[in-house]
Amino acid sequence: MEPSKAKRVLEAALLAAQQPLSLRDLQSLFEDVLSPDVLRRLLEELRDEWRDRPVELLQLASGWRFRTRAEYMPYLERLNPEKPPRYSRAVMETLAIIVYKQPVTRGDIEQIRGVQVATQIIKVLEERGWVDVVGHRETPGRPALLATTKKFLDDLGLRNLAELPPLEALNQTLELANER
Amino acid sequence: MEPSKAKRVLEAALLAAQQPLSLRDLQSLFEDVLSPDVLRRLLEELRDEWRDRPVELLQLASGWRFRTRAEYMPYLERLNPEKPPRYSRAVMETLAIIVYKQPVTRGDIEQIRGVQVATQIIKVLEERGWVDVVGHRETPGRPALLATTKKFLDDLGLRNLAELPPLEALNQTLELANER
Amino acid sequence: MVSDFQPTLDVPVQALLPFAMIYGQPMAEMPLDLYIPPDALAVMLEAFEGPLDLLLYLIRKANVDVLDIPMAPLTAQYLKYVEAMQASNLELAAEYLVMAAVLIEIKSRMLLPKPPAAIGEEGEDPRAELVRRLIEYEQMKLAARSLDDLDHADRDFAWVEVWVEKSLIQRLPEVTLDDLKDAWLGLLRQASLNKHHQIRREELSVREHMGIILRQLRDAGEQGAPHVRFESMFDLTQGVPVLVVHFLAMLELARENLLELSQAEAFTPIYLRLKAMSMDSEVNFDYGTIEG
Repeated sequence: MEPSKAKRVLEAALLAAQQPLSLRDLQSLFEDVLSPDVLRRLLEELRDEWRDRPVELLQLASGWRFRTRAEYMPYLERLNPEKPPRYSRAVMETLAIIVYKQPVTRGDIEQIRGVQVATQIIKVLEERGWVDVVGHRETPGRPALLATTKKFLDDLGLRNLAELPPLEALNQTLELANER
Repeated sequence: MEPSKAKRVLEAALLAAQQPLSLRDLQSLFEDVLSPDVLRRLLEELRDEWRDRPVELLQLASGWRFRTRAEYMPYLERLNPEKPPRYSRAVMETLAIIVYKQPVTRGDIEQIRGVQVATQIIKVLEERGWVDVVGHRETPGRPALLATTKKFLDDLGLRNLAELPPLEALNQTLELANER
Repeated sequence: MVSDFQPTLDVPVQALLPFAMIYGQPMAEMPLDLYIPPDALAVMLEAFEGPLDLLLYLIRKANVDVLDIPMAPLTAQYLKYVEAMQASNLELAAEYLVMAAVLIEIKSRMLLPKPPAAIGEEGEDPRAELVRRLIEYEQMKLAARSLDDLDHADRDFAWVEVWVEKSLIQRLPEVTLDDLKDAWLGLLRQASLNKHHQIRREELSVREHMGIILRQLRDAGEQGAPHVRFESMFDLTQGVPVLVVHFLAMLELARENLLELSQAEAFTPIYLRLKAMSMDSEVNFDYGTIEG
């Protein structure tokens, strides 16, 4: 198949996808095997073609997917007056601990936050598909070990955990602040 | 808002929409009212911009919607291969009778199957292009005589009917099977 | 080590925004010495995620080094809030009381003379564990904010999901020779078939050609020339066996009264036409006029 035609097939598939498409998914579109190099080049070309458009092609943890640019959200929100609720601080702090300290138990989270963690909070994150149980710690009660999922990375536009904002080194900032 | 910017907002909304968007929906994207004429013109421009792309903007009864073009479906299908459907036993038996006893009337088929043959069954085979009416028997009612077509042979990879499994051998297998 | 724990007017590091709205007024910081109405206390209690959060707030507001916390004033202030909340009969999470006990314990340990440290070792600061927890919690608190600042699916962007109309492509059932064979065997099993339903290969060929002839004549009829010359029915390139089968099929069709063979007189051309056609074509057809 002509590369230009293959690119249009990729575009159609990615525009219609209901989840990010992995390189393997994208390979399966073609009867004749497309080399990974060619595939990657076509995807990058496609991403460039969409550079100045209201929709962007992103490489995420589980594959490639188109999404609307953030600047268009204020308009799109008007279509659905029911805004998705922002997560509470309790949810976001719990998420941050799971993200940066994973795998963690609920006990670990409570230890760091200094308060009980309501079941509801974990449930919100699990139902969103951002967090799941990856095992159990071999201590009394065999508490569940929580970790983040690929969907979490996808939904935040990240390819892997290393792309997360780095933790701030607090001690130093503080000392510097005091010196002033 | 600049018309060109409004067009991009429309594009983003339509690409992300999970159902057709009516003119009223599309109006609601904008804080300042967009006249129906301008809106329609922008939508038509958008449709033209997408003319040569793998996805098309369609105006449907309930609104506007992007859809992947039919010619890309064979590729998209490979992403989620579905099991090909199968013909019912009634269709297959009817086909077998037409194949082996052609030309036959519906009455002949009913006599062999011992049950009525629904019009729908014949229609399925006719629409597939596998069976057609080659004449009429000169008996009361002048029933249509059905026979298989060249397309049937092509689709089954046969040059002629004599390449079909011979029935003598089949009947023997069956008799042997029944004796055991 | 001891410094006064004097709240300053400096903007607290993490309280750039009013942390609570009391009676419609933004409350940029906690009223310390004023009477705190119970409603306001309730809002405050909600504004903090727990005792660590409250402690961090007090420390940041006073602009003191978290590594060198003046324990006495901090403990005093913390207890003041806790007491106020208890006095207002607010349901205070047990963690707040536990933290109060921890603070008091640290404070008293700091008043004790230091035990002689082992050579080359510094005795551990009683505040060390609390400081470690405060730093870790603050780090997570800031991480939570930067996570919140990232673009979230459905909140800050929408996924593109163009409609795929599955019915645009019609999936047709596939039929194999085995399927056909099975269908026929199924019919035989139904037992109503007798010997004459056994079909030999030769017969199948004849049947195929019956269909071919009927189609030839049908097409001729549709083109307005229902009468077809006998010779033109045969494709001489196909070889003798096929010609024979074709002829047999023709005879079988005539026998089944499906076609009509006619010849005006001896040695003139033979014509075929569909029997059915005679129903709606003129009865007194003059074969002679066709000749020529």
